[in-house]
Amino acid sequence: MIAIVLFVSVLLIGLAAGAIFVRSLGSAVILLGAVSLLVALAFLLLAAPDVAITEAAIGSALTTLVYVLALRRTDSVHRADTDGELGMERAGGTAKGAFKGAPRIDGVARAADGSVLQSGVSSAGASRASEAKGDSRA
Amino acid sequence: MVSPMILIALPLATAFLIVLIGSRVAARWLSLAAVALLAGLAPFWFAEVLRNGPMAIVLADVLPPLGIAFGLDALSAGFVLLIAASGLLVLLYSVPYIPHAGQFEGAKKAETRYYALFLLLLAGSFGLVMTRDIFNLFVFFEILCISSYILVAYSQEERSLEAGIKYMILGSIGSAFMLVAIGLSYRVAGSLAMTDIGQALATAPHGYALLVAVLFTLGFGIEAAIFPLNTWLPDAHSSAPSSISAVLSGFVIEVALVVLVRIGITVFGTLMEPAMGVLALAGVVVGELAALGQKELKRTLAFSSIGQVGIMLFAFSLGTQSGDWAGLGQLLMHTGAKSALFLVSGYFILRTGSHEIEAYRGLARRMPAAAAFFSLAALSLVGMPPFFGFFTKFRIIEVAAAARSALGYAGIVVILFGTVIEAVYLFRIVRVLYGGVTAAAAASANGATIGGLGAPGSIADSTLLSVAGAPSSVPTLARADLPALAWIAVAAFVALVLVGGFAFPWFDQALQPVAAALAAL
Amino acid sequence: MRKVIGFLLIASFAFFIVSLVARDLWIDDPAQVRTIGQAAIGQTIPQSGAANTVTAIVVQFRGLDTLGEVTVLFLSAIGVALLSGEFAGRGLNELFADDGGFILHYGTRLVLPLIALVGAYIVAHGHLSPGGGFPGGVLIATAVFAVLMTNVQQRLSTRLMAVIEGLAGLAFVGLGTLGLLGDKFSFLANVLPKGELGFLFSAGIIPLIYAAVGTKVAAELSTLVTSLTGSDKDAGPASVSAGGKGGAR
Amino acid sequence: MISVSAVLYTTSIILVLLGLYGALTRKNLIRTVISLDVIDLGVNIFLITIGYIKDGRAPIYVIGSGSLSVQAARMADPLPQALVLTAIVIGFGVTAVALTLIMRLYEKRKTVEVSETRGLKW
Repeated sequence: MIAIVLFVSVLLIGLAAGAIFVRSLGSAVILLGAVSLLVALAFLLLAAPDVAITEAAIGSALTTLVYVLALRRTDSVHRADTDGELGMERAGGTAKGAFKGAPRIDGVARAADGSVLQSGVSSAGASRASEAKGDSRA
Repeated sequence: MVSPMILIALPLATAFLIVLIGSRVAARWLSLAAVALLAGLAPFWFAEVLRNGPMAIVLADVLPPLGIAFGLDALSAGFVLLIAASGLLVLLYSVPYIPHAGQFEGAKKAETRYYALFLLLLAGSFGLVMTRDIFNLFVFFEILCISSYILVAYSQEERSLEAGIKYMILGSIGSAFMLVAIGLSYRVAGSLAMTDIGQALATAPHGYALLVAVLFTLGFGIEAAIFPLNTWLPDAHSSAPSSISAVLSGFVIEVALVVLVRIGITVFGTLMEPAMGVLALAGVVVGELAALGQKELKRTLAFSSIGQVGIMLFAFSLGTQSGDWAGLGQLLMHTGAKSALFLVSGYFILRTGSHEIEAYRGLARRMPAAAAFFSLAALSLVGMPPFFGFFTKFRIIEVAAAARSALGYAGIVVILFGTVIEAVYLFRIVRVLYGGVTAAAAASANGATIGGLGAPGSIADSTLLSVAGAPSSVPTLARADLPALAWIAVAAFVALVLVGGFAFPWFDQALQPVAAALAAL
Repeated sequence: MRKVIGFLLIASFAFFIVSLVARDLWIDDPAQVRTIGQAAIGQTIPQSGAANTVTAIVVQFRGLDTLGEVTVLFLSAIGVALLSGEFAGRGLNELFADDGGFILHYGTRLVLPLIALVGAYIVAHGHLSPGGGFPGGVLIATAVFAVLMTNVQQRLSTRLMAVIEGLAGLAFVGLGTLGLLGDKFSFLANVLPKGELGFLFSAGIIPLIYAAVGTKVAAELSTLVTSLTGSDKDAGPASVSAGGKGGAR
Repeated sequence: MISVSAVLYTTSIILVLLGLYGALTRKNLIRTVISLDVIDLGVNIFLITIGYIKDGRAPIYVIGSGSLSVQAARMADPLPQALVLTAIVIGFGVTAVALTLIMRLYEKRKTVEVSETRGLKW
């Protein structure tokens, strides 16, 4: 029992640090969802099933959905801002994304920074090590 | 006797009903009716509590500590009266004001939501004052905070959105600290009732109690605008719709401050008096000096609120019951005066379309009533003799002198210094209001008819264009002075300030049991 | 520069916490404090007739907290709807070019009733098994999200959701005042008969309140996501309605 | 032997401090909201760990498997669990409104960075 708790705790802290410091916001949100699921597991280990179900339902499913909408609306799925220290400096190149980068109706933001978003969200299986491929923004 | 629980149930039910019906007119009159009913009942509860002592309310037919400890004592009943009355007056003011407050898409539907949010803010304040249970306090605190975050961002201009986000980030850090404090106190007391926690913390190791006190003060201090934690306040109060600025400065900060002081004294045993006193005085100095340098009217008033909160906290941190008594007097005066100032400034902004003080030059001629109310409230806030403010500030100086401590004397110097600065920037605004259009402005206004009352529009437009370069997109309205409902609301607040001055002994007597209840839970 | 200040602040705060509570939290086991939680375990069956003590505490013993909590969700739903007026009508097709194609679209339609059913089950069995109004309500709302996310043309009427939400809220407050009117004269009292422990229709008022909470949470979250995605049928000029409910693409 | 509570107390306090550092030093607003969520998760673990007793069981009576009082003795404390249930929902409410504000601010200002010019300055 103590071994599982230790393992979950270390993983929890690692992923949480990742969620805050990783370079691309898209990965940060996915990591936050993972952290939230791990916390739900921790609640199960602490004999709190009610809270585990609620945390899983609200914490990981719903919060991640709202974050994805927020990222989409602020064009920052691949925003590599100065805050994120972790993660490799991404080379250019486009992954075959599922969503074609249709110019947004208010298109102005897109034209301003000159790069049309070709790449879609990194494929779900991409482990943390291999960063999402995307245009490196100005 | 109607159970005080309708103070929570009625606003909630009305808010749900308003969103259900969804029509603006229904929202307006339903919320007015609900708050009027509560404001009507509040004096009876206050009288009954004064007559036969605190009224404990059993919730869910389960006695505390298993159930939630809830009840009305002199302090709660006093504040319920204050909140219900201010809420009703600001609602009256909102009816004509809110349609002009937000120029955004879907503003019509938004108005029904404004009234629902306002009712929930009132329910949060009522609950905050009445609860005796720490976690219940946290829940009502969250209701109050979230409704004020949204209401600050109601007009959806860029400055109010940014103010809302900053207020929210600080607020949610604060509420996380409070949760940790609640966890720690439950761990040592085994119960959530404040009385049990007070006893348990008294026997707990000193470090433990200090940590719980510091965490709780950090969490609550942000909302109560204690000095280092209130960086959010100037932006939030100046970019919120004026009716909301009046509510925030009027009673929301005060309720948070009093609940923090009460918990500090009764639950944690130490309000860390010396530290709080120093913070309070620092708040007065910084608040007043910053207000001096402001160009915009509502930002000046927001900074003056920081100064006033500093004065109140200083009075509470003297640790004596007469100190609390003086602090409550100053709080009541501030509610009346500051609400009136913010409500009137709402219409100054609407009439001239600009937040800059300079744009209101010579506005008194077009808005005589509004300018008169502004001057009366400003006089009382500064503390001129015939007004309520003079007696309350004088009482605080008296108590500070009686304390005979270094803090007390330092306090007197700082308060007098603060009063001088308040006088400077408030009278500067009054002078602008009543001042004629100066030669320079008239020249640049190329041919605006000076003092031509016949064409009110021309003065506003010319000064608007040449002097202020209106940053906000609020249109200027033809009709000159305050509409009827707004006039009544502001007049009532100013009346509190005037009557407070003349009938000060009566107010003093009424506040005495409320101050006594502050120290006893 | 910000990072250094931030780090120093956090380090001093951490030292402050550890120095004060280190011995208490980590080293010695807490003296067996008779907590109210243990008392609640004993009181659950006699006082509320529910098998799940957490539900008994959340709904009955500390019912006001839950009322406050539902109000917080109501507040955030209103706040989001109010603030996202600008997105109205622009819908998801502006954000996502296509929604994952045929299989996902019709797959969701198949799974949809199951999600809602599981959600309803969790709400109904709140007083017997883990979970209750909140997780169940969220699950039911997830069914609505699935519809929205897999069909970007889909428009849902927030007017209908607002009505459901209002009715559920009034039901909750009504059930609460039921206690006020009865002989017990206390808000949110459990006035209905407790029934047989472990049966569906037991624990008096608790299943009713949790049903109201579940419906309200489901309606609120659906309103929240519908207004966020801007696929609100009733609002916005340019709302592209894709030929009625669930019309083929 | 390290107890489960000690490990989880440490984790929760590290999570809170991580989140606090993230919230105070990040310029990107969405990253700040993510940090606030991390703080909330940390605090929730802290609250539940308070109610945990060694080898405690879920505080739900199972009908027909042993006497109720025996089950009651081994149950973890249900009160902190009720509190965390409320805290999670409140945390989500705040996050949803914060993200909506950020979206609207992006509509107006095309940037998600905290503007240094008017940041937390007076």
